[in-house]
Parts: sequence; C-alpha cells; structure tokens
Amino acid sequence: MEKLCYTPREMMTIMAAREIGDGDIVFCGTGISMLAAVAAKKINAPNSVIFFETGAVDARIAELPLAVSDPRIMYGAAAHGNLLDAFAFMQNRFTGDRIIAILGAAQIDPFGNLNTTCIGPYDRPVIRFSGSGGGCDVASFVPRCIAFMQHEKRKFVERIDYLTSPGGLDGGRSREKAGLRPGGIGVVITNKAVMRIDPETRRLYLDRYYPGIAPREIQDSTGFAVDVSRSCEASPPTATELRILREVCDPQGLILRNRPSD
Amino acid sequence: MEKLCYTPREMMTIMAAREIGDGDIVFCGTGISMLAAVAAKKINAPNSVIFFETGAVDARIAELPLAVSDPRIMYGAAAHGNLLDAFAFMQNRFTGDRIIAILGAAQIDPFGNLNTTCIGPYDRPVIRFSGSGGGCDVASFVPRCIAFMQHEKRKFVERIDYLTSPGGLDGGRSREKAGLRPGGIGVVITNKAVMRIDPETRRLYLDRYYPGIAPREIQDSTGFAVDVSRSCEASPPTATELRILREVCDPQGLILRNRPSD
Amino acid sequence: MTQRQPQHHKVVPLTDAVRRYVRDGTHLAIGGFTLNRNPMAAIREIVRQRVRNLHLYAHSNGTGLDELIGGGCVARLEIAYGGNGVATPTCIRFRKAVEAGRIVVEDYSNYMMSLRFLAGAMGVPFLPTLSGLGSDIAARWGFSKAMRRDDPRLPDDKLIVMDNPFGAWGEASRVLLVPAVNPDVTLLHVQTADAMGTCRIDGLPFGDIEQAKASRHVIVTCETLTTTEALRAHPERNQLAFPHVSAVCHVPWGGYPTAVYRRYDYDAEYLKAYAEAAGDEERFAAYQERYIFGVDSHEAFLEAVGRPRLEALKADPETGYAVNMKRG
Amino acid sequence: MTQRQPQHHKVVPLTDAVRRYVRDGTHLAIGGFTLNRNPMAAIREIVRQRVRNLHLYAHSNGTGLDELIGGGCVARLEIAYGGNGVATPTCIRFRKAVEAGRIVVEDYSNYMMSLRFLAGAMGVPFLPTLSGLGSDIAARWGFSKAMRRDDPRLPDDKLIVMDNPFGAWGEASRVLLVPAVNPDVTLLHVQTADAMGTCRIDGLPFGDIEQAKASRHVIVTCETLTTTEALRAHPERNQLAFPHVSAVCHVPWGGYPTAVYRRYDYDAEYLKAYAEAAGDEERFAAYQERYIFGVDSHEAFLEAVGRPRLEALKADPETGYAVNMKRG
Repeated sequence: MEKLCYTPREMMTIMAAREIGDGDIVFCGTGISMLAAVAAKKINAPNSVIFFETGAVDARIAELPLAVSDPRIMYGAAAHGNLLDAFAFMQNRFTGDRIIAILGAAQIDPFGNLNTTCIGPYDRPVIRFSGSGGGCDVASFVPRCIAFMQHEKRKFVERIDYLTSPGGLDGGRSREKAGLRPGGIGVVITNKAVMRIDPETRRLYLDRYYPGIAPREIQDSTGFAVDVSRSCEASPPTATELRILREVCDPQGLILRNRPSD
Repeated sequence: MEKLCYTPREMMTIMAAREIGDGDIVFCGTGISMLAAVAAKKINAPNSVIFFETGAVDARIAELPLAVSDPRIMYGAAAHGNLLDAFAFMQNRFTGDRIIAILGAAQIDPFGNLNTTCIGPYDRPVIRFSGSGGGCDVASFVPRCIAFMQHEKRKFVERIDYLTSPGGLDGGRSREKAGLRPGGIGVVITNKAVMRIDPETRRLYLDRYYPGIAPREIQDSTGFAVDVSRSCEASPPTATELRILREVCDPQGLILRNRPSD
Repeated sequence: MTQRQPQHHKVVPLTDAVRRYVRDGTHLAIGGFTLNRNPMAAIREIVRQRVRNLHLYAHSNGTGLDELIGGGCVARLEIAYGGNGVATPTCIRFRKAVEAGRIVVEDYSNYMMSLRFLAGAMGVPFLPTLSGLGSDIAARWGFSKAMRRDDPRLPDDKLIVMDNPFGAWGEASRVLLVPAVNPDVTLLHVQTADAMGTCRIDGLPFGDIEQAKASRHVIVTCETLTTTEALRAHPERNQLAFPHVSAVCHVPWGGYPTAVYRRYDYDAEYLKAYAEAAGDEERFAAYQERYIFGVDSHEAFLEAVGRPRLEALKADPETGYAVNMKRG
Repeated sequence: MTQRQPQHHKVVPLTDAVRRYVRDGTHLAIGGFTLNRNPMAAIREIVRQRVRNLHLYAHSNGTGLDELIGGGCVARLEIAYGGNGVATPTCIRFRKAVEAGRIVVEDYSNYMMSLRFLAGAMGVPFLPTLSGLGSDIAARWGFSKAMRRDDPRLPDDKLIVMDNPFGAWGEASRVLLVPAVNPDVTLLHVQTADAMGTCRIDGLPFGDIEQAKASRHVIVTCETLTTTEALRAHPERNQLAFPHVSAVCHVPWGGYPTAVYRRYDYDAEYLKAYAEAAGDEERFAAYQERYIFGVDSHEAFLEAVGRPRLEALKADPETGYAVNMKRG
C-alpha cells in the first residue's frame, strides 16, 4: 500500500468527519468546521444535514462560505429561519438530541470548557476575542460537541481566563447540577491528536495520536496532565477520503490551503 | 331636518365607530365588531388600521369575514403574522398603546370584567360558551377596550360566573395590583346605551342613552346599580353615517340584517 | 439534494400515518384556526379508526376540534376557544360534551396556548406573559392538583403567577408563567410539501409552526406534493424544515370543509348542515355515517360531498378565496 | 390602500432620518449579521454626523458594529459576537476599543441577545433559556450593579438564574432569565419596502424582525422602494408591517460592503482593506476620510467605491450571490 501525504489540517478535517453519523444534524461554523461537515456528507454520512446558527437548514453549499451569514449558506436551503429558530432547534430536545456540533476556541480546560472571549481581566482584557456568538448556546444545548483546537500549551490550560461555553464545568456532576442538559464538548480534535472526555472523571484523555506523533509530545503541548494510557495511533486518511476532501469538498483550497488559523 | 330610521344594530355600530380615532390600530373580531371597525375607517378614521388576533394587519376587506380565520382577512394585508405576532403586538407597549379593541361577551359585571366561558360551575357548566379565545389577552394588554353587549339583566350581573377577560377586577386599584397594564374595558356599547368606566370608582356609569330610551329603562335592564346622573341622550347616526354604513360597509346586509346575535 | 437518500423519504398513505402515530391516549395537537386549514382528512381518519382517549391541545381549532369531540375520540382538552366565529359561535359537540361532563376541559387564552406551544418548540419549561393576571383562567383549574401529580404528562401547576424578578423592568410588577406543551403528534394541513417533509404554507400560519416544532412527531397532509428542488428555490417561503416532520401524506382537499388560502374556500353550506346535525344525537349519527364511517377513505368522502360542490369553492387567484360565494 | 393618507407616508432622506432619531446617548440596535445585510449606509451617516455615546445592542453585527466603534460613536456595548467569521475572526476596531478600555462592554450569547430582543418585542420583562448556566457569561457583568442602579435604562441585573418553578417540567431543574431590550432605534437594511414602511426581506432575516419590534423607532433603508399594492400581493413574504416603522429611506447599495441576498455579494476586497486599515490608527483615519468624512452622501460614497466594482458584486439570479467571485 502506497504511503499517502496529507497535512495536519486534512487529518483534522477527516477525523472530525468520521465523528459524524449518517442522519446526524450537524451544527457548524465556517472554515475547517464547515469543511468537516461537508466532508462527512460527501464521504461517510450522506444523510447528514448541515445547519447554521443563522437559521439556514440543509443549504446547497456550492462554494465555501466565509461566515455563517454568507449568502452561500442560503442557496437551496430547506427553510430560512431566524436566529431564534436556529437556537430553539438545538434547545428543543426532539431536534437537539439529534445534533452534533463543531466549535473552535482560544482556550480549553481539562473539562472541555471553552474560552472565546478574552485573555486577561474581563473588564480590561489583554486580548479580546470575538465573544461567544452562538458558542455558549451550542455547548449548553447539544449532547455531542466537537472542539477544533491548535495543540499548544497556552491553549490547553488548567484554568481558562473566561468560561464562555460550558463543557463539564468543574467536572463530576457539576454540569448537571448547574442545570445544563447533558452534553457539551466530548471530543477535541487538534493538529496532533484526538482527545475525549472520560465519562467518569469528565476530564480530557488522549484517545488517538496522529501517525508520527508520540503521546509524550501531546502531553508536552498540553498545559494540564493528560491520561495517555488508553491511547493508540489514529488511522490516517484513506486515499478515498483525501481525494473527496481535496477534489470535491474544497477544490479551490479555500480552507485547506489559504486559512491556516481559525 | 328629516327624521332618520335606523335599527339598534346600526346605532351600536355607529356609536362604536365614533370611539375610534384616526390613526388608531383597531383590534376586532367578526360580526358587528368588524363592521364597526370598517365603518370607522370609511367614515371618521381613514388612517385607522384593522388587525386580527390571527395575525393579518390592514387587510383589504372586500367581503365581510365570518371568522378571524376567514381567508377574507388575508387578502391584501400588509403582512401575515402568526398568533404569537398578533398578541405580542398588543402586549408590546410601543404598538399596544396605540390599539383600541372591540370585544363581546355573555356576561359583564360593574367593573367591566367579561365572561365568555360558562354559566354555572366551571367543572360542570349549565351553559358552556366558546371560551376566551384572545379575549383575555386583549383585555389584559390593550388600554382602550369597547365591549358590545345586548342590554339584558342576565347579562349585566353583579358577579359573573367566570372571569374570562379582566376589566377593573374588584374595582379601585385592583387591576394594577394584580400586575395588569392599565386598560381593559372602558366603554360598553349596548342596544340601548353607552356606558363608561368611571376613572375614580372604576364602575360602569351611564354616559349616553339612545333616543327614545329612558335612563330608567337602562337601570331596569341592568343587574346592578348604575349611576345615571351624568347621562344625556346620544346623537343618532347622521344620514351620511347611515348611508356609508349601509351602502359601503355592508351592502349585502351580512351583519346588519342576517345575524342578530353575536 | 436531488439524489437524496431514502432515509428522508416520508411519504405514506394517510391511513398508515394515523395508524402508526395516533393511538389511544396520544397527546395530540392540530393545526389551523376555526374554519381555516384544519387537517380535516386526518381528523376524519382518526374518527374512522375510532381512536379513543386523546388528550387534545387546542388554541382555536373550531371545526377540527368539534369533529374529534363528536367522534368520541377526546377525553381531555386544553383549549382557548371552541367556536367558529360568527359562523358557529360555540362548537356544538364541544359544548354538549362539556355540559354533559363527557370530557375534562381546562381553559387558557389563545396567547397562553400559543406561548405553551412556543415553549415546547423552544425547549424551555415555561414562558411569561402579562395576560390573565387576576382572571379565572389563572384561578380555576380544569385538571386537579391530584390528577396532575398522578400524571407525569401533566405539569404540576396549570400556571404560576410570579413577581417580576427584574423589579419593575419591562413595566411589569408580576408575570404569569405558562408551562410548555410537547404533544406526541401534531397534524398539519398545508398547501405544499415535499417528500422529505419541508412545508410551505400560504396565508396565515396561525400556530401551526410552533405546534409542529413542539411535537415529537408531525404528520403533514398537503394539497400539493412537489419536488424538493421546487420548494428550495425560495427557502424564505418554507416555514417548516423537514427534520421536524415524521410523515407526509398527499391529500388534495384535505382541509375541506375548512378553507385553504389560495386553493379553496370553506364550505359554508356544509358547516351549517354540520352545526344543525350536531345539535341532535340522531342527526349527528346520520351525519357521521354519511361522511365518516360510511366512507372508507378520503377519496370516498370527496365523492360523497360531490365534485361540483368542491369546484364551486375554488379560490379566485387574486383574492385567495371564492369571491361572492353564497355564505348567508 | 391605494388612496392611503399622508399620515402613513414615511419616506425621508437618510440624513434626515438619522438626524431626527439617532442622537447622543441613543440606545441603538442594528440589523444584519457579520457580513450580511448590515445597514451600512445608515451607519456611515451616523459616523459622518459624529453621533457620540451610543448604547449599542448587538448580537453578531460584525461589519456595522466595527464601523460604529471605529467612528467613535459607541460608549457602551451589549454584544454576543464581534467578528466576521473566518473573513475577520475578531473585528479589529472593536478589539482595540475593548483592550484600550474605550468602551464598556457586556457579553451575552447570540441566543441570549436574540431572546432579549424577542422579550422586548413581546412586551415581557424577560425570557428563559437553558443556555449559559454555569458560564462566565452568567457570572461576570460588564455593567456594575452601581451603574445599573443609577441608570433607569438598564435592568438591575444582567441576568438571573432561577429554579424551575414547574419542578422538573420540561426536563429543566433551573433556567437562566435574560432581561428584555427595548432600543430607542433599530436600523434595518432590507431588499424591499413601501412608503408606509412594510418590509420584505429575502434570505435569512437574522434577528432583524425582533430587533425592530422591540424598538420605539425603526429606520428602514431599502434597495427597492415599491408600491404598497405590489408588496401586498404576497403578504406572506413581508416580515415587518408598517406600524412598527418610523422612517423609510430609499438607499440602493445601502448594505454595501456587506451582502444583500439576491441583490449583491459582500465585497471581500473592501472588507480585507478595511481590516488592514483598522489595525493602524493613521491608515484607519485615511480610510474614514476617503469613505466617510470625505464624501457628503451615500451617493458620493458609491462614486468613491466605483461603479464597475459594484457591478462585479451583482448576484446571480439562481444562487443569490456572485458565483466564483474572487474572495481569497
């Protein structure tokens, strides 16, 4: 079997696509999260349905959008709802329980809580990010959430500067005690590995490391202790996956080539 | 000046139409309440806007509707909202404060509370009526409400069997104390008279009796004591009012002739 | 979209859809309003299948409501209005059933019922309003505290009056909270749907969309079954996306004798005859025999009504109703 | 309708509408979302009129939000998201203003802001959600308790967490209540409006309708000013009826450089140049001089951009956007 070349970005996209089941309703943003959703639909989950917080359901994504308000997410949709409709769709348990969501963040902690708001004091931050958007809502409502992260120590931290989007809060049953529905971040897909939330401890552990990356390297890139004892090597993208991703999903390389950070 | 002939029904319609100011937003049901709204628009309030609890705003009413879901209230509307939109329009103080509403009822008490639910015990009524519909909501939200009533002792009662739509509740400041916005029924238009709520006592008093009807007759047809000391005779419909009402508003006599009770 | 997989294909015969989803004890909601766009074919099928003990949630579903009650299908009813405007100020089988104590009824206002469906659709336990404070709707319950405690499908309280936790914010000292409704099934009749279940309603949507989104299952009957492609050329005009829908049934005239905007008007003559029959047990039984039990399908029902009579109701293309139709 | 009285005629020049309704200290909301249908002409006019101390309510109004902050118009901001997706992950003038402490900001989620507008539109003091429980959005306030107490335009609490008064009904033990927002003015840019103010939006309406209904005044700018008759042939497609609207301004390309579905696409080149200029004080001043202060009207702005550039953005009739437009 010939050895395939692929980028970490391609690996991340395929790892996320594999999380999506056929018939799942997929919530995503733009960039790599949308590319993963499109890849799932073209590769392993043809009946999956993509929707956006702006209210478009199952649009015909002929060109990759640059924002969730891009007119490219409006064309050919089943319906054009509004923001309220989109979030109610997730909060409602009949539809919400069928959703899998993909989010990104600036910081994540061991319990899968996300920060997309700021670094430093809230009232006078050193760095201000965009803020929650729909992130807090999605992480509150959706049973299965995937986070995309760059694997760096300053991003995987023991304590995030601002808890924008709730994961397991302080671990244990603290999420349920706060009144949140079960769910939040269950999987973190990085440029080096796939981490998952342990159902008991509610902490992230290393599930899969990418070919060529040692579990030790994962620990070194993570700002908190990670259980690596259960990990094994991830299956790399197949030739078919890569072909569809490159030729069908992003033929212009809008996400795969041009936009290394989001 | 020649003496005009008119029916009590025509008198009621015109008395209600005169309550409507130009630019008012008019909430009405079907039957005589809609006819009054249409008459106001054609006679004295050309800028008034009619809307219905079903969500149609400013429809082109070319034929009189038999229900607020009649397709005749959909044609030529500014927008087709839903039930939630229609009630929010009344609860919202920017729009709600511009609304005048016309309601009907089976019973009314001295404080202008309405019963459209039942006669007898609630759990096993002697007579069951249609229920609130939007009546309770309208009476709760709208600052100026008109009630159409047949003037009979069994309908004007000291204590109504079921308080469906709140007026002044127990009088005094009890409406405000309950948490309701100011408003509710302020005017009652019957086949004999126009009664109004006194701003101090919050009780109905006789404002105008129709030509040919003595104040004593009003008291005799009312199941509670009515202050008639401030009353005077109502101005009958003018020739112009009658002509427009008969020829323009209800040329087929759908309401003026065929439907004596609603 | 064009090579959509079978998983999203939901077209089934109406009899099958009703048999599968509407059972003894089902908590049911129906779309439409008084004499407009009631899912009448689906309702007649429920009556024909002699479903019993339905728990019905209604705002103002006059015609459909009365047929279901008349069919003996309803045990419990949460309702805002049982009537048809001036056409039939109070639904007659509804009135008789309440007066005879044959159904347990609990009253709300139209806005309260709308909010309860919206709460269900949103996935929140309740929504607030300033309506009904001080009224008997707030004070008197149709379902007792004991009955509520014993039934996990009912909230423990009919509604709750609460001081405004934000002080005087919003010019409200107090609010009334109404609990969410989540029906097992909602029946909708719409002008247009596709095989996946996306729906387009022309004219007023009433409470249909919130009712549908609040429900575990939605059965849609439609005048026109069209292609997914055609519906998606204008997504702005589709109010309900397919993930909410369980079954789609192609049932032309499925709203008859209520009106379907831009398609056909209500049949005033039928409604009047219905109201007259409803007042008398024998005549009502004859009515049911003629139009429900004596016909084995919606198509047979339409034959019993007669095609020329249906043709006369066809909507004028400009106004959306049958202009100058006899209604007196 | 055709002989509608002057009372309902609301067409005014944009400069007049802004001068009349948008003042120092106004509580303002703007329609659109990130790089779509922001009311950009109205926003540039506000910047040009050097309005100060605005209290801005935003869900995710990226491009418009950043221009208003960049123009020094905003003192306080309640917001869910300040960015443009992958086009500009964080709005740069927004980021700089927050980091420099030039504006006071309070964070919400998109759903919370949407619910707050909905509460304002409904006329209720608050709405409940299960979002944000346990988060810092609930725990950390941008506006202090003292600041809230001193300002009758602010609710006393940012939000309130409450036990579910209906027990476990709705599968919720607890809810988060968000207070209503009622802006003084909402600015919307829509595809079509009539002189009375009825609006038709093609494509996603975002939060526009709730924002408008929550507001005391609404200024609408539109691509096309059409007749009342034309709009009313299809009332289903009109999302906002005229009673909510105070002023209508006919402003073709009024959403540029954001996209207006079925009309034109966003101008990726302009947005990129904006983002680059926004990072540097001198370059940003030059940008503002060129496109805002140095032009005295929207028409002059369009000339500064150049007609051929606008033409290239025109939407393809099928997809509603500019197919294969250069966006890298």
